[in-house]
Amino acid sequence: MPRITLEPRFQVEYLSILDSDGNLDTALEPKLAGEDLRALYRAMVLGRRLDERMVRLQRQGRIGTFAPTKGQEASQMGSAFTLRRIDWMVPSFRETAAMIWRGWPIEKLLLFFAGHLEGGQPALDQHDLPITIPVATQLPHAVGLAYAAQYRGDDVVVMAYFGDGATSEGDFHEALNFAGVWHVPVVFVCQNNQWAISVPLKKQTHSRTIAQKALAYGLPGIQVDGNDVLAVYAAAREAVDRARAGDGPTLIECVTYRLGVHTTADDPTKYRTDEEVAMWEQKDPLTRFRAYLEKRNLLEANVEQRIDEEIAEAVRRFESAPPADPLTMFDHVYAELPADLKAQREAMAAREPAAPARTGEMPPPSPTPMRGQRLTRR
Amino acid sequence: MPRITLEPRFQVEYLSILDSDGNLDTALEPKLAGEDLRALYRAMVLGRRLDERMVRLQRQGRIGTFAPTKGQEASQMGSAFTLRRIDWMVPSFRETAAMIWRGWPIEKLLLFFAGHLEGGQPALDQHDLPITIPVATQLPHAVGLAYAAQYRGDDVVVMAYFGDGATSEGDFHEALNFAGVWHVPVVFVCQNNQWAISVPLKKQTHSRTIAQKALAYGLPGIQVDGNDVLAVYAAAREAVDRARAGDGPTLIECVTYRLGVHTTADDPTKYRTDEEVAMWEQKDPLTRFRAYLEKRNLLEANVEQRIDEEIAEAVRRFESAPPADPLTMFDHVYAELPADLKAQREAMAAREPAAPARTGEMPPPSPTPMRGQRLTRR
Amino acid sequence: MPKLNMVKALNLALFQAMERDADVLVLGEDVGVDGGVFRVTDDLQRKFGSQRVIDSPLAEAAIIGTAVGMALYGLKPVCEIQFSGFAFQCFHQIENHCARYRARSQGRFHIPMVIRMPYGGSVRALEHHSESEEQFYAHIPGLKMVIPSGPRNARALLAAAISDPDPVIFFEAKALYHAAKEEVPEESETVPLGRAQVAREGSALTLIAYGAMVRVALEAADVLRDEDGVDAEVIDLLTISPLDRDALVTSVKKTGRAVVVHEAPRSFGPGAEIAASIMDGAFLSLEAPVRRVAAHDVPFVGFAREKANIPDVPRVVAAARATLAF
Amino acid sequence: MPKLNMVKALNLALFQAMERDADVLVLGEDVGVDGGVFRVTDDLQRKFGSQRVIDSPLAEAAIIGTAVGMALYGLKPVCEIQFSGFAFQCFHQIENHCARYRARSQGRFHIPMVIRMPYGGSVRALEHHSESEEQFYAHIPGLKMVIPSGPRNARALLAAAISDPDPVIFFEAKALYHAAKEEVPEESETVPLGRAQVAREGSALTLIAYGAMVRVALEAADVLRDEDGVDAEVIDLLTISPLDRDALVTSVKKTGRAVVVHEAPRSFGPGAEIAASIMDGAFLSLEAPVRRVAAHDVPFVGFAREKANIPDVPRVVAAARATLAF
Ligand SMILES: Cc1ncc(C[n+]2csc(CCOP(=O)(O)OP(=O)(O)O)c2C)c(N)n1
Ligand SMILES: Cc1ncc(C[n+]2csc(CCOP(=O)(O)OP(=O)(O)O)c2C)c(N)n1
Ligand SMILES: [Mg+2]
Ligand SMILES: [Mg+2]
Repeated sequence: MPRITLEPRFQVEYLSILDSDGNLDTALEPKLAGEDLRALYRAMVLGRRLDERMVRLQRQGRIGTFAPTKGQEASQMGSAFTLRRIDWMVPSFRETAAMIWRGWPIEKLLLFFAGHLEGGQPALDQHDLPITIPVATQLPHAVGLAYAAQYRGDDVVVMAYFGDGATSEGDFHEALNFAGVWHVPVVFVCQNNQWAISVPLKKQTHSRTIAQKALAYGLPGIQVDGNDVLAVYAAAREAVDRARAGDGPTLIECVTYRLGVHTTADDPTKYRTDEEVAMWEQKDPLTRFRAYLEKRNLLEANVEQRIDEEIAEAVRRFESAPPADPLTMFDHVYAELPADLKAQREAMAAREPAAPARTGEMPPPSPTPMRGQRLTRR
Repeated sequence: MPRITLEPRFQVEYLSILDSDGNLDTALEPKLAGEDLRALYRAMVLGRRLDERMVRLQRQGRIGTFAPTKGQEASQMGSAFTLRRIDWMVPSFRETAAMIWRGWPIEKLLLFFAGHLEGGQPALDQHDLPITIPVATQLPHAVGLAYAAQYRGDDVVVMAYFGDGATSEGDFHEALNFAGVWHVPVVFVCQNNQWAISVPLKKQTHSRTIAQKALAYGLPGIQVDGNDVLAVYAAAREAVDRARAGDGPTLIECVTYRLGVHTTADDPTKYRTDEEVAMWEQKDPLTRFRAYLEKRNLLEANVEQRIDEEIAEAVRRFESAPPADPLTMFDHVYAELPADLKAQREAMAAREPAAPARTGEMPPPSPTPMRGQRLTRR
Repeated sequence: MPKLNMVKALNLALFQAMERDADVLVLGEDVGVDGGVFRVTDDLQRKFGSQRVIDSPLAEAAIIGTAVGMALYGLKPVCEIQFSGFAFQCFHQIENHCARYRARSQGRFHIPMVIRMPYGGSVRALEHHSESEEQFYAHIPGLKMVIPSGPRNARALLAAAISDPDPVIFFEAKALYHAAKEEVPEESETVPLGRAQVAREGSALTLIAYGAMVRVALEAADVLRDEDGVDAEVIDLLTISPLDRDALVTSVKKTGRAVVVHEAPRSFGPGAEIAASIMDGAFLSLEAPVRRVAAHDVPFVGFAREKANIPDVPRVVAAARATLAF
Repeated sequence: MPKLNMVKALNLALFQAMERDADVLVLGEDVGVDGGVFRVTDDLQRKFGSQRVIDSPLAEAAIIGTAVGMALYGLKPVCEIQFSGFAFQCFHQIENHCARYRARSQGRFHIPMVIRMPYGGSVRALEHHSESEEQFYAHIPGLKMVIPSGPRNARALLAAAISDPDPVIFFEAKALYHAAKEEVPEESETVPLGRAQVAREGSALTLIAYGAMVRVALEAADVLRDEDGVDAEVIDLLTISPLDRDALVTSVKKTGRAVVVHEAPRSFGPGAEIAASIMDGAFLSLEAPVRRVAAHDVPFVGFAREKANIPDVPRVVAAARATLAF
């Protein structure tokens, strides 16, 4: 055998269902109930409006730096929508829309971005990890969660989010490799928004797609139009079902665009052109989906207005939160405070002005999730 | 555009020229001069015989733990043989045969494995990095060397070695990704010897080949019969020429087998069968190449004997090396010894018994290598 | 009681923890079929299966990172890093996540995991196989850092570490793996983390050590008794962090003098915190500065020079004498 | 002399080093087109091209690892890690290779590289954007660890670090980037690494600080003078490692008392080495234990609680008073 091409040839697919001109591939159109489509739209609009409100809050100094979602609502919601409450969502730091959808109270997220760790505490019955800042480090956690679920026999799928830049980190590689070897129920959702702060995709990697990186781990990889919520949903549905059935992990690349700043500390005019942004504004995921719903007569009246009210109320609740009690910084270092830390706490108590009442202690985490009939097909 | 397969389809080739039954693909047979073929064979035999000698030295306690080459001589020599002296070799820890070929005196390597750092000092005119123990960490160094060569306009190629296990590390991923983006003259040679200590390839990664991992970085990847020195040479030649021409990096997977222990501290009977080893012994790279040379009437008389003598002399030189002077541990921490370390050195001098004479100071490293006309085609 | 060396004692602790609690998993490079390069996990995979004793791919960050995920789910992974010299590959997962998840999630999650690693000199090994990196972990809030000094306390401390609801870095001195056997009770035994032990009582001077250096300190104490008629107290820290400052201060209030011994490089090393803590708590009792006997501030020296770098009995004795003569 | 803030002063040092020496390269995330998230590398790519000012992919280990390769070839890379909190991702490359290549190759190679990172609190930032990790580097033999305290010494120290034949970890306090302007001479200026400076002379007590804490120490000295009539000496370390023990000992021999201030967590932190070194060298002059004012031994606290965690003037003053009253 001299020089041969190894079979099977490796391939990666691209999926688009509803394009920016409103063309719909009816054969691939997912069969979602009207109520689901409305819920999806509401969540996307909430993401967009909250984003805008948060930028203002940040400019006013009421919250600190955060990373806006604008433009990526379809990538986030099309994928997160496929999860059940018992499934796990592992966010990066830009998944505001999806996190709210999963159950984070808006005021809690605002508190988080106002520098209160309380805002990072998931509820007891919430299967969500908190925001992870160091890029790509959350991906092995997702694989570990999926392993644990499989180990326990729980009917659970894990979905993990990250950006195009994250694919350069060693943790991305190691996580996908472990997922492949362990064949665990995890779906990796890359929001390829073309930029990692100021670094464009072509300086990030010489591979043509992110999806093809799946080939390195023997995983299925698919590229979807990430501004097409129907396509994202369809790809995620397929991946989640595959994971649930015991058929292992998938890498989904959502080709999308960050329409806003990287974070509120960023000035994108330094590195990209207005034309580029304008071009992507034509592909806005909201416009496209709204037109689709309109055509199907599913658009609710006053949805934006009602969402704005919801946000306004949450902002009011956020603003009435008590100031941070410094002494609580000792509450969650260890299960039991060692002697030294106790002394540090006492010293602080002696020097800090009388602090507002402590927020209630956290009850112990919930017991093992239910055990179901999980099968691994490998 | 609904669901489509992205073109071009990704593909990876497999190359074999001289198989274990002695079949030769004459169309692909590299055009190597008789003297080159003999040199290749000598280097491979030297690797094998030195290996055996070192195992005995280790058993006698005259050197410490080391990682034998046995079985991988073709992978190492077929690739290293394509380098010129001005090119750089970046070894892992198992490239004894290739390191000797590159110019490491045998006694120096022995000294290294006897716990003397002197053995890790490359000569001034040698473009070789010393042994790197932490798996895969040398790969970004290779990329940096290649970048520097390209930056300076030097006509230099860098070849880096690593194992199948190394491909799981984040550093492997990051290095290949940087190499792809920077399009630098580096050749990555993976000696896939089927095992990473006790972990077989199928527990290391779920990808079918190591070569296909190149697709994740937009690089050419090729799998070769790593026990076929002609095939390894041909693949490496092509990759080195491509790098030199400014056409960027390549990943070569040499499918080979570690016939011996992982290191002298290892007991492979715990994790693999005698039958497996016997099966691979049939594919021994030396046997196959020897038969080829015989057929071509290129075999030298007494080559094994002359090599054994060369080794014996080196062992004698190694054994007459002076004992280690502990005080030299302060010589190469910084260019200039800070006050504190000076004090630590003096304290040691006061307590250690009279030490043997210091070995000569190292002259400063050679100036910039020559600048040539390098072009990057991208 | 059977007499076990440290390898067998650790193996026993793992075996019993796994028998008792199905949530305990073992994860690392070569821990399964091979039983670990030092055989600490020997036979566990045969007993508990390859889903619970996992031969991972070669990637330290993912070993720790996936274990964090398992811990978040409620499991209790015990990870092995093959040599402590390779743990810098996963240092970001340890610092960013193991140590912080309880705080980040304000108690919603915690990380009941153990990271075992062989550390220290003595096995005639190559670079990165003989260093002592405990300082790096001791400085990270949210972690515990434990180093046993013999088979029996190794077993008890490992059992305690596995039961602990917080992440524990567990260093095992290679020098001690086969150094000595001790009687180790069959029924499971734990000792509380965070407590030092008086390994030998004395009144003239306190020698403070941990891991493989405890033996060196004890031998130095013998020499001081035999040659100088001096009665040295030896404290075995067992837990490096949180540091048992009370035990140190109590001893030095009695003896007035102290010498710290460790294999890590001297500068910015654990001895500095120990010395500073003693100064904090026993300043008025101190008759001499707390001296440190440590490795030099140099990178790996090669095993041909290792003996000259790692503290030995003569250096400890000399430091003790200088302290006594101050 | 132009008045520059620290960002501009650092930018000037980089610009001049690159102008003088074609072997100097800049490498990191967003250092090129964007000029760095804090603009320290602003305009360099326009001036020197994208081959010399390299916008790297998002991978810290490869930034440092490839820079090691460049340094082995003879170049002088200046790497930026976007925030010190993300340097654990490349900690293995720093510890395994930057710090050791000179020793490993017995002088055949050396690593003339600089790793710049913003560190410390004050920018109302998210997790990993406000921590102080200097201790981790100070404990690694083979590295130098430098932290300037103002625009002028930042410029001079960065210039010295780039000329230094050995690897230098260079921390830049975010709190100082825009805090104040200073006259910075246009012609290039260096100060020797490894030397502390007396930032203010005094006789009653020595305050030891570095980076953003120098200002806190100086203000505390003002309070002590104004309210207590006490004359505190303030030492600005500038280089953390190798530590200028002579400067510390000389000062404390004069004052008899010392307080160390740093943003890193207290336990096993840099203050421990400083305190222990002072005890070593000035034991008989010490009238009180060396006190440490530091962040607490807790992980990230969120910026709403940051002020309560990082040392401030009242805490330093209180520690000084307690030390004086001892
Ligand atoms: C390990 C690490 N390095 C650097 C950073 C700083 N940083 C935050 S976001 C970001 C870019 C991320 O790009 P991408 O993964 O594409 O996600 P996006 O921001 O586009 O959503 C960088 C460099 C970080 N948070 N973590
Ligand atoms: C970062 C790191 N982790 C673990 C080890 C211990 N170790 C040494 S060799 C080895 C296996 C390497 O396997 P592979 O890359 O296939 O190379 P081979 O030994 O087969 O040549 C391991 C785990 C190491 N040296 N470095
Ligand atoms: Mg992005
Ligand atoms: Mg291998």
